[in-house]
Amino acid sequence: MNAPLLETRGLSKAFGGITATEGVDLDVGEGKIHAVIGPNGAGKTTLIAQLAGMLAPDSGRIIFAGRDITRLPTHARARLGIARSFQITSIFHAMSVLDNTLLAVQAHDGHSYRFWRRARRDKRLTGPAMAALEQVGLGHKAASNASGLSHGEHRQLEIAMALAGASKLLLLDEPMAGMGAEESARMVVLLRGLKETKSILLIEHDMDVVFALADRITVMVDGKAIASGKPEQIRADENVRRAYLGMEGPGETIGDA
Amino acid sequence: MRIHKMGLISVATAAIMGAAVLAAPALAADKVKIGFVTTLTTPAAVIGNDMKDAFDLANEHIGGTMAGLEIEIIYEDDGFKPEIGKQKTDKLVKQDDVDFITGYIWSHVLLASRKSALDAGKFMISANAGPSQLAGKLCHKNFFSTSWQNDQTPMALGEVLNQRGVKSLYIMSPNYAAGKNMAAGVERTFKGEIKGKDMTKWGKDAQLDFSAELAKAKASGTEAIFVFYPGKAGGAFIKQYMQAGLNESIPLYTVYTVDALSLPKFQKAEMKGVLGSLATQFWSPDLDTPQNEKFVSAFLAKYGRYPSFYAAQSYDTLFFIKSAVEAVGGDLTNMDGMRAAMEKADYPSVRGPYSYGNNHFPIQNFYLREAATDSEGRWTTKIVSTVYSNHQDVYAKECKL
Amino acid sequence: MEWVLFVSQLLNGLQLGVLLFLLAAGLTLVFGIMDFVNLAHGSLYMMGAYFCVTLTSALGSFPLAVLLAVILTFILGIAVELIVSRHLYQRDHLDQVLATFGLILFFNGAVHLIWGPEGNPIALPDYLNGRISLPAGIEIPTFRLVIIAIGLAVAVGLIWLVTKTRMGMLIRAGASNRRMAGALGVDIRKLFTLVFALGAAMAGLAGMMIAPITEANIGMGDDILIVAFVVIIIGGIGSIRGAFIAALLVGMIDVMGRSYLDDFMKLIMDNQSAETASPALSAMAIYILMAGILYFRPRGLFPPRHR
Amino acid sequence: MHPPVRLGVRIAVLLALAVLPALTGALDQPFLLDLALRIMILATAAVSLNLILGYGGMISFGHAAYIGIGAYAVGIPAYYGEYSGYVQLPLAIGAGALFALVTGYICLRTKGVYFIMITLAFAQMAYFAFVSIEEYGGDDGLVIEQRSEFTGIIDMESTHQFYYVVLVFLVGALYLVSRIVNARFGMAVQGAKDNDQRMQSLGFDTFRYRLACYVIAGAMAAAAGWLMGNYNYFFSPEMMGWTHSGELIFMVVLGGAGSLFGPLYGAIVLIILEEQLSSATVYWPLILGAILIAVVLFARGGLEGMLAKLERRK
Repeated sequence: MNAPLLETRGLSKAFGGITATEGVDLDVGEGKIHAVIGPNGAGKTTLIAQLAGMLAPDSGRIIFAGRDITRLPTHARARLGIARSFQITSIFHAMSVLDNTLLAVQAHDGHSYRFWRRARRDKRLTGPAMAALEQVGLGHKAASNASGLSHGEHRQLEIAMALAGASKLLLLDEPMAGMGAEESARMVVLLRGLKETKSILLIEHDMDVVFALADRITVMVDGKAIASGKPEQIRADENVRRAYLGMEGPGETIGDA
Repeated sequence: MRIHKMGLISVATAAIMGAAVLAAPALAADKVKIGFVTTLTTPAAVIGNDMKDAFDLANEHIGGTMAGLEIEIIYEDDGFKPEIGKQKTDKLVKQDDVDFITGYIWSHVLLASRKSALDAGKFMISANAGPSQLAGKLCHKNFFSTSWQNDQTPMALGEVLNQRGVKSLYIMSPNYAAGKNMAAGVERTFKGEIKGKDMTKWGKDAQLDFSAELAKAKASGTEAIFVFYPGKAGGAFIKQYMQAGLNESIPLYTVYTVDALSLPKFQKAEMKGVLGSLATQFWSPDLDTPQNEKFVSAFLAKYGRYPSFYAAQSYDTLFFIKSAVEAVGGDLTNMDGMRAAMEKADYPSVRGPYSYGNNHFPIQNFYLREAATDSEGRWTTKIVSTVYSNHQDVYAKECKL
Repeated sequence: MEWVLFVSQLLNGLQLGVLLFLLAAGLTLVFGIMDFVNLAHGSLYMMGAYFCVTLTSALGSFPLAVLLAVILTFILGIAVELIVSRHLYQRDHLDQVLATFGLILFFNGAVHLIWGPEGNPIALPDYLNGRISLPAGIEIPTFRLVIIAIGLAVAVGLIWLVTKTRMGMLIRAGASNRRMAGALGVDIRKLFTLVFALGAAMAGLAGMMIAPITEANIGMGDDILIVAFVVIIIGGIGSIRGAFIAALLVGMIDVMGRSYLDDFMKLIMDNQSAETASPALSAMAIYILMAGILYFRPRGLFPPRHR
Repeated sequence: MHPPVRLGVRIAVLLALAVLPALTGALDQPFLLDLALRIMILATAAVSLNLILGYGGMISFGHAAYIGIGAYAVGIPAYYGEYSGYVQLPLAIGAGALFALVTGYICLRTKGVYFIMITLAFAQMAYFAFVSIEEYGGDDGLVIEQRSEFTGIIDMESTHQFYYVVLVFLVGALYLVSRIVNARFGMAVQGAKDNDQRMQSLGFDTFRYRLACYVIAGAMAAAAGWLMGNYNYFFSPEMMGWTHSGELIFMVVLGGAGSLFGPLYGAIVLIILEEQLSSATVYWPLILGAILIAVVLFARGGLEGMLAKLERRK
């Protein structure tokens, strides 16, 4: 097996006295979907924030494509190929749908100190941007204002932005949150289709989705990764069953620590 | 909602139309037009109103005509800002096509407006501001002052201190050009020791709390304090000087601080300690000239208060203009004739006769005056002695006229 | 003798500090809770002073006038909140800046119309107009001590109100999370009105305290407003404690800069340059302080935990 | 199809400005030209402020400092006898850009109101610094005897030629901003205004783009200051005061922040209102204040916003 695309070793972060993540080791392989599950407050979003560079870990290392990126700022990581979607939709509300993806393309097409040519007439930007929109099924909405989209469309747009960025690793924080069953199903198909070109680190509460998509699963409880393995291993793991799966049905949450 | 918006649009449109309509063309010269730029908003409007009142009074005394021409006065507010002062000056000389432009309390407003007025070929007469530049290098054949040059009054005060045997002095003044001129003026003539000097913040957010400076002055062991705080800062300073009890131990000498604008307020606040404080000035309400008596009594009768020196200068200005217009028989195109007349200063000035230097600043007397009570119990200033006779400012030699 | 001067200056700094606190407290609460940039806060300071001018001469009693004027400013605060501010909480800061600048112009014009352009003095009763001798030959005007006492009393009262009472809990909740305060089941609109009026009354009180020293003037609030903003920025927006500490800090730095900077500058440069440089530098001091603090702590000294 | 109200107004305003010198000559109204000059110069500065404020979300409360810096770049060389426009103009732009670079580097670490206040702080520092420099007139400022020289090309002393120089700067500023905001750079800056965190996670170093934008705006405003110094024949620290910074913000917001022509409309309406009201009554702040409040409460999006609504309604 090749070296994983993303590795973390002993990643720890505390706020005041409260531990958010503690000694997390994670390996995301190339071309894989790696899901992280756990109850609310287990530290999943904090983990993503550290991977994306929005929080600095107190200790531990992050290695991406063989390079230590622990101290790199967010934008530098993004340029290396890490794209993030947000738990709460994070798009450019004042801009059109196309502009949103256009910015994602622009981010990876050299620097933006270009003051004269009109960006919206630049085929190098609009081409890939439209392609990403078509891929998620938003092509017909390209000219609409982003704030006018439905909730599900917002999530689709987020994915389109992650795609347009030509990134290697997508960090997806609950991409299905608040979606209807039909929209969810479409998203599952979409994500599965991405596997050929991207690796995905997925945080998701919907266990049906997780077990349908994930190649590997890591379970986090109270900031610690208590188990990691293939879906069937996780399903069989006694610790996990006790701590999480067994107590309540899939898709439910436990506690609010 | 819609009504409001339509209202706004019409206000905006009206404003734009108004700019065009109000800009009515100037009429032929059967009038003498005088533009008067002063400060009519902000607290400094106290000064502007005093000047305006005196100018109106002068117009009344003249009977509204000079050399058979009707007088039209247009007042404009400079808002205490040089830029606005310049804009108003532009309006007066270009749109209203005035023959004389006067007023100007503040040095920076005058400096900013100067070129607009002089380039348009108008006579510009400062009724107050006297920055050193205009007395020296920037003097101009069409610029006159009916007031004084900044340095003169404090120089006279330094002389007073020497005469009275004061050995040490503490100076406080605002940190701007006139303030620096005042401090420099007194330092130029005072022969004793300067115990300390505080230049306090001035301008938009001027410092009005002088507790720290007063504590320093007290600790310095000085014999006397000199201050220059015009306008609202003056009242604030004097009050705190009293509240700190310094009036019992360290006498106060001032320029342009204890005047007809501030004294009624001190009286209202019953701050008796200010009586007896000494200041120098080219003029005082009790100065014994026929013109001054007429001016002060009429001003008192009409407005119920003593005129300030700003008022005196403004009152003079109209008579000064009248002397020029009458000298050429109302021919306002005869600039040379009017200028020659003005250079003679041949008009009844409230300060008595004076002459003009080459830089068109007055050569005049300076007096020591004391805050005192008049026969009716009102607080005013009275002349103690003459400090300088026919004193000329020191910048005149830099003027190439 | 030297340290007598130093202690006098400390007291002067303290007096300026508590005055700034009175002004800044309301500003930081309104800002922190309603996220409302109120440039017109200084106008309320001015209105307080003018109310006090009129009432003092009408009633002949300064303390009584202050009492009534504080109530009047409180009512004025309610009126301003209901008529203008309330409609601006949901707008962005730019709209708020524009509208409240409009309020400044409006109040300045109104005062000019009603009271005229001249400064209005307030005559203090004799028992406030004297001086008090402290040990070791320190003398301080009685009224300045009164300002310090009133300012500290209000500060203590306010901190008690904010930390110990139910209303204070709501205010703190509001300052850190507006939605949560709403979720606690309070009538948030009433709370806003109350906080705004309370801030207005404190600003008005500050105006009443300064007017006997400097007179009530048109635009007096605009001048000090910027300094009050500096205070709340340094302290951290929404923090009463921060406002208090920053106000004392700014007061001390201002007074000490004016007292000692020129002597200090004379040590490192010639007298002439020191005389020119030190007034400019002491005027700049608080801005340098603010820029420096924001460089290291971009949200002030005591930012509320969550926004 | 909506009628092109906004386009029509834009063309009408620019045309009116272009023919104004001929018009004022014919009507014998030279003062209108002075008013128009002041409006256009301040509008140029407001357009530059709009670039950072309207498009970049950076509310600078210290923009007047750049006008002062530009004006001093006319005055200080002139004080030493250097009148060449080829020296003064680049000096103004360079000094403005440098001041923006240094202060922007510190200011842009903060956000929101903290940013507003720290920009104000730097402008105040510049203000007090120039007050204390007695050599250049301190608080009183200095006058210059002639405008910048472009020998053989333009005679800046001629009112009409100077007028068209100013008009060219205004139109140039508008065109420049319209290109910048639609280019990749402008997209990046607007994205950072909309959602800074998202921009960073896309891979943009938003701090640098903001800083670059801040520097461009500073340089443009200093150029406007260069015009202002020439127009006034006078410069003083007062030009840097915070009330002037406030005035620029009002022009932008009144006209409509983030719309290309908004700052120009704002400048026209604000200055004409001020001029007319202040000549009519000393209580003009009362009226202007009420108008400002009404505009904010009832006319969202400023004048451009009103025009846009008009366009949709018809």
